[in-house]
Amino acid sequence: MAQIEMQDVSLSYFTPKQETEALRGIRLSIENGEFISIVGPSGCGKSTLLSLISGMLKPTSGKILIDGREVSGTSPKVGYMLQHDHLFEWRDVLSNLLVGAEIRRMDRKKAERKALELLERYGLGGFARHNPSQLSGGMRQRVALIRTLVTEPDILLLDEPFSALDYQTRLTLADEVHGIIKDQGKTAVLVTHDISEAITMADRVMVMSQRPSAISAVYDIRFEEGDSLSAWTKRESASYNSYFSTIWKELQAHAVSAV
Amino acid sequence: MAQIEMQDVSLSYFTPKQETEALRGIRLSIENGEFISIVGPSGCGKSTLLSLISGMLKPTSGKILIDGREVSGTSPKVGYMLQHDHLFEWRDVLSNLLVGAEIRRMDRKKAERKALELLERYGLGGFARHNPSQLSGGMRQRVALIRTLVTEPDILLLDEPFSALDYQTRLTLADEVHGIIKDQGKTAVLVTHDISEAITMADRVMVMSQRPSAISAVYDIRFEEGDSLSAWTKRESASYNSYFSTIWKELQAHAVSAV
Amino acid sequence: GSGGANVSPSSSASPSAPPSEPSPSAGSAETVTVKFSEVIRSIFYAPHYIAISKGFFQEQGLKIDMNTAQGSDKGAAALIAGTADISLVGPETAIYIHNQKGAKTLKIFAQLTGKDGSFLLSRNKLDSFQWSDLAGKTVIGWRPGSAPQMVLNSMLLKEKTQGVNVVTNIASTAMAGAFASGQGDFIQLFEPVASTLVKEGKAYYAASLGESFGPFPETSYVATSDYIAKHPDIVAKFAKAVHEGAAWLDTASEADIVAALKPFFDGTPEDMIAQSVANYKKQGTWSADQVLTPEQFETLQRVLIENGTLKPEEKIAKLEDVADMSFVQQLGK
Amino acid sequence: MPFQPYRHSAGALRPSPLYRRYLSAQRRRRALIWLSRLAVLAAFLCLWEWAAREGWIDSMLTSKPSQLWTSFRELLVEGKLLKHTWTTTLETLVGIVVSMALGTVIAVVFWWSTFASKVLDPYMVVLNALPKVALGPIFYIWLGDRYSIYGMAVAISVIVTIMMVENGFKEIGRSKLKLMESFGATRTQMLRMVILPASIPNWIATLKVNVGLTLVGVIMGEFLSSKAGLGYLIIYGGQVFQMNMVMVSIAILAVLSIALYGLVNLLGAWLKRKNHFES
Amino acid sequence: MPFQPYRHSAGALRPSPLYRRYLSAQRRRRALIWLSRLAVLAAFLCLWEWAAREGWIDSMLTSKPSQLWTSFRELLVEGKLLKHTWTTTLETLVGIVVSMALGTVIAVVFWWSTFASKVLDPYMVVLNALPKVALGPIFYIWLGDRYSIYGMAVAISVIVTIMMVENGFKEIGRSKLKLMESFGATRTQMLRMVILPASIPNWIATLKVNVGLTLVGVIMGEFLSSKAGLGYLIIYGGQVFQMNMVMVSIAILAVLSIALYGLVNLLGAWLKRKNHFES
Ligand SMILES: Nc1ncnc2c1ncn2[C@@H]1O[C@H](COP(=O)(O)OP(=O)(O)OP(=O)(O)O)[C@@H](O)[C@H]1O
Ligand SMILES: Nc1ncnc2c1ncn2[C@@H]1O[C@H](COP(=O)(O)OP(=O)(O)OP(=O)(O)O)[C@@H](O)[C@H]1O
Ligand SMILES: [Mg+2]
Ligand SMILES: [Mg+2]
Repeated sequence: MAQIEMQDVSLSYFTPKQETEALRGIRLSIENGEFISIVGPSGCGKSTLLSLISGMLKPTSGKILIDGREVSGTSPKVGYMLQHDHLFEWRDVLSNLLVGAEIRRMDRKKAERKALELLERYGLGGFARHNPSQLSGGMRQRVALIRTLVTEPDILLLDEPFSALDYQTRLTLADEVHGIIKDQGKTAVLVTHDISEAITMADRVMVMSQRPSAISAVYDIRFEEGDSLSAWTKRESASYNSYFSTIWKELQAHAVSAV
Repeated sequence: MAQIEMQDVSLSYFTPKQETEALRGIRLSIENGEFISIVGPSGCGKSTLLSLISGMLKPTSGKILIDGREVSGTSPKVGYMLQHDHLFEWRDVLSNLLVGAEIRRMDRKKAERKALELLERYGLGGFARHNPSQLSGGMRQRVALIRTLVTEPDILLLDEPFSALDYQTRLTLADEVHGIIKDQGKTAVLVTHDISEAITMADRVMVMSQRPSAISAVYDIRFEEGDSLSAWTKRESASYNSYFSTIWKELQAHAVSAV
Repeated sequence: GSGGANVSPSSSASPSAPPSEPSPSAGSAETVTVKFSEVIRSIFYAPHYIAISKGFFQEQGLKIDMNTAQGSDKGAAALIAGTADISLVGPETAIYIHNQKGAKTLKIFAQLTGKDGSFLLSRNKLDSFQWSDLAGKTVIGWRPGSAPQMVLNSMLLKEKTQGVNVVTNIASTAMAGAFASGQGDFIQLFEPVASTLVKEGKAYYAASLGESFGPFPETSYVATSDYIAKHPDIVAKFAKAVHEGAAWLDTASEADIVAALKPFFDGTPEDMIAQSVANYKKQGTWSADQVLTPEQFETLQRVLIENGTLKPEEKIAKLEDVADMSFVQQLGK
Repeated sequence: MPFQPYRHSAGALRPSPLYRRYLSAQRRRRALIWLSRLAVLAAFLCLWEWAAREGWIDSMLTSKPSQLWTSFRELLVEGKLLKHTWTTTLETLVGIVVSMALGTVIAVVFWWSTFASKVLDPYMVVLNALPKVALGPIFYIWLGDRYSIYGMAVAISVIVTIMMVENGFKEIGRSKLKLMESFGATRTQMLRMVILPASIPNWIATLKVNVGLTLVGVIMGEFLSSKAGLGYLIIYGGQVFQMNMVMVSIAILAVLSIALYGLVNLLGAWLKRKNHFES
Repeated sequence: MPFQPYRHSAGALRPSPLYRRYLSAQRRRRALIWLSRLAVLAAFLCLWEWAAREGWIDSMLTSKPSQLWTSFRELLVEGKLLKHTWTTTLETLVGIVVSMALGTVIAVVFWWSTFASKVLDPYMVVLNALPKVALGPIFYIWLGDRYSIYGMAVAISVIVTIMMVENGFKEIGRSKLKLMESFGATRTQMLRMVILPASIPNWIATLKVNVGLTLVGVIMGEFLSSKAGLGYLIIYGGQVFQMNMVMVSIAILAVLSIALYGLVNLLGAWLKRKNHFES
């Protein structure tokens, strides 16, 4: 049984001015431990898709199942990571990490131990008592990821988590986050605009069409050189280039069809 | 004689709190019609370098020559394009294009004719009377480029002109701008964080070191497949990958050495 | 208590402040606090301050919690709203309120000033002043509806002086400044401002409206009918203290008077206080018996009608409707 | 052809049943809000009237709606009310124009000369913090009876105006100016081509604040010295203990202030549209 | 090891000769600014004194600096000045506390219930636009002669406070709340964990505006009815035509307002530092 299952999910946004059909008849299923990237033209409904999985939005029609149960409201099984880290300036790093645990009223001692352990493990050992403003952009995003991990979700939803970072930090951090998520054995859905990020991080890349969107193509990413390549070597491999141009053309096709 | 020549140029910023030595002993010379990309860690002084060439800043020591004459103040020979388009909302596209001409008190009729011609030529023919808010991000940046071209500079300075755009627009626009500049036969200096942009657009890539910066390496970009490749084919060529990883490593070296 | 309530000038009524401490009246078990609202702070009301600072209220077992209302309307409103027990206001407010037939009525139980307290000052020295001199001249006067303005207006009617341009659009605090900066030929002022202007050589006394117009009940002690009915003892004691203040003022030496008034008039030079008191004494401002007579009441209503603030059909026939003079009448006996 | 117009609204042609349901729910909600607003007003008035009739509050002090209405009609018929309202309106408009003009000019001077701005800064802070109402008598003496109203109005509004306009100038991105600089623009050109047009939205925001302050100043000025105007009416009504007159004047003042506010909103919307600022 | 601490200041150890020259130029400039400030003050006072002595202005109307000084000393010695100042200070502090508390609570209610906020919105606009000074008589009646000062102070400051605080709540990024929502936070948790702490900087900005308004309200209230206070002194000084007293009171008022403003600045800086907001 797939861990995440979307069955003919559609979603329309209603505002007094207009109706926006964001998603139409989305079907997908994601297995336990899989890493999925989603790319698509901007405004096509990628963030909407993640919100649906997280339970913050209800589909207009269709069903979303997580571990076979229909989603109704947010669940501790799902962790969400946004484009900006949104660390709270008025809390230090450690107490930022405990935000999720606090909201969910988890055992504080245990959560704290977990948070410190993750900090240590992912290279931020000495920063528990620092203020967010003392961290660099990349460090802040790592803290944001750990904040999500502290609540021990099975599924991670990542909405353009690196797009606010500068180019070099972005490249490096993407690698690291990929490592962390694989290390923790989580299922992950990553939304990104950056095709090379999508290819190097994911097991599968899904391309979405223009609004009302559906999933227009799915690419299984396999490198002949083996599966556990670093992002770096992936980028240099021959299949990378062909994935890149195929996905690029797929995306362009949607852009054109929209005019 | 080189068109732009920097001789041992240093620049320090003074604020009441501290002295920031941004550039130290920069030497470079750029030929007429050359396209140069500059990459470097963030805050290393890339924008400062462009400001020096444009004459908006004076070097603390050293000399900058353009066409053999020492730079003193801004000159009509140099056009500057910034990260954000900064189109004036209160003017329509055409009158935005005439901003530079107006400031320099150029012949209005002639400038207008030139502006309309460029608009037409670069695919924005029908937009002269539109307001900036009616254009997409990519169109706005093209208008910003044309605004610079209307004043007929010999040299174009581009400071991360695509970084505010989304991924797909960025890729496409970079190609186009490259085409426009080559078409106009201008000398260009492009600052970017994006290594692949730097490689695909430029004849030479300069890598700057951490502050106080100097130029730590220069790479002549030559593709075996020929010189007039599209950005797209360049990205797929074998030498692209090797340029990319060399420059990446050069940059990483500076990042590490700074800790 | 209310914020800042204990830092009022009335605190000088506490045992430490008065220079000569009279023996507290025997038997008065506890002091009663009276919430009192005065219309403005003025030497015109000197007997009242004397009664506070010489301890006459205290002798009666009353503690005066005094607030300055800056206007008769607010003084009266405080009574109706119940935030003041007794107010010192123009008696016309009692008439207005009577005529509005609201739930509460006010009663005048004592009168503090029996004449208008303003003086007419001229810019140029006049050897002898006739009211007809005002014809064609500009007079800086008080706001429409205020007692001094109505008195001046009635005075002009009485003297049949025509063509006087009375400026009534200036707030009281800006009048003297307006005159000093060159506006107007005449100005109608209370003390000590009149004395101040005269002393500075900016103006000359032309006439006293109090003297010229004759008796006019300008300021009275007023309380709601309910309060008077419920606390006749307090009202009686209050009237007695005021009476004693007036009597003391009548006979005391200038120096004593100035010393007694000084705490209430921060920053006013002592000679100005003395001069002002002397001027008021001279014109017989302070009635000896605090009684509002039917004649005075008639004068008041006539003035109000002449000035259009009271409709003729609203005229009150019986003084008893708005006044209760029993407290002050007892005092004389 | 990668450039597409901004937002493409798809599927906006035939509203789906769900959307229609949403729209009618919205309409119901809006109606409910309007009803509640009216209900609040009605409840307030009824309670007031009722309490006054029952004698819980003294209608002499607080007046009551029915009396207000009578009083309003009387004042209107006597023809005075319109005159007073018009006087106040005119004074306010003059005050607004003067203080906006003065404030903008001074802000430009401060933008032009950082030195002047720095030197005068502490004095601006003092003037801003000082309750201007305290200066009333002084204005009267300096400006006389006619102009003291304007003096008060301008005094109350001009400092805030200067500060807000100056702030607006400062908030205009350095980089817009850098663009101008790269073309070799002079300071005058920057002012004319960027600073002034770019601060139109901020200028409108300032105008909105200014209207309220100027009206307060005019009323204060009328309290101090006036022949007519709503402030005069309020003072006079108090003097002769006519709370109805006071209340009617206050109500009209409220209407006037909303009208002025609405006018400024319209003007602002027009100015913004004309200059293509998104609202 | 790609993560480096934020800003590395290089070469800050040994200032270069050029930098030293720059620094001393800066120091000269700062000194010049301070001198000019003092010069402006001195010139103003001297001109005033001189004009009064030469009889160009009437010192009875405008007072003069030397008289002010004498008057100040006299008032101080009589012990009354401190009392009046203290009264006003206390009233202002109480007013500030009440109106900030009230404003924040109402803003929270409006945040909590969009419906209430929508329904009451037009009334807020009216109340905001209405010159509160005109309400003086009403406060006087409702609150009595003692509390009307607080009524006036709160009336003048609370509406702006509500609007600013509410605005601050709204400006807190939707996405910070989205983060909370993704953890399944309740509305109370959002309020407690995000809305309130995140609006501290805005709350402080509101407090700064509030101080000025409350002080104006207190002075207005004291004009209306009071036993003591600087407003009382100003009115009384006007009534007895003692312009010295008026001027001294206004000067002290200016000092008081700056002191309060400074106090709030300190408090704000402390609160921000405590909560790690960058200033
Ligand atoms: N709350 C909302 N109300 C109405 N329309 C909305 C709302 N949120 C999103 N939309 C619309 O729905 C569409 C999809 O939005 P969404 O944010 O999911 O796109 P996206 O793919 O994440 O875009 P981007 O690439 O810009 O992040 C857009 O057209 C957007 O305008
Ligand atoms: N006006 C200024 N005053 C003081 N220091 C400045 C100023 N402008 C830039 N600096 C400092 O000079 C250094 C170089 O700045 P510059 O903007 O040239 O870097 P950059 O390479 O363009 O950075 P980025 O990649 O972020 O655009 C930085 O450390 C910056 O903090
Ligand atoms: Mg999105
Ligand atoms: Mg830069």
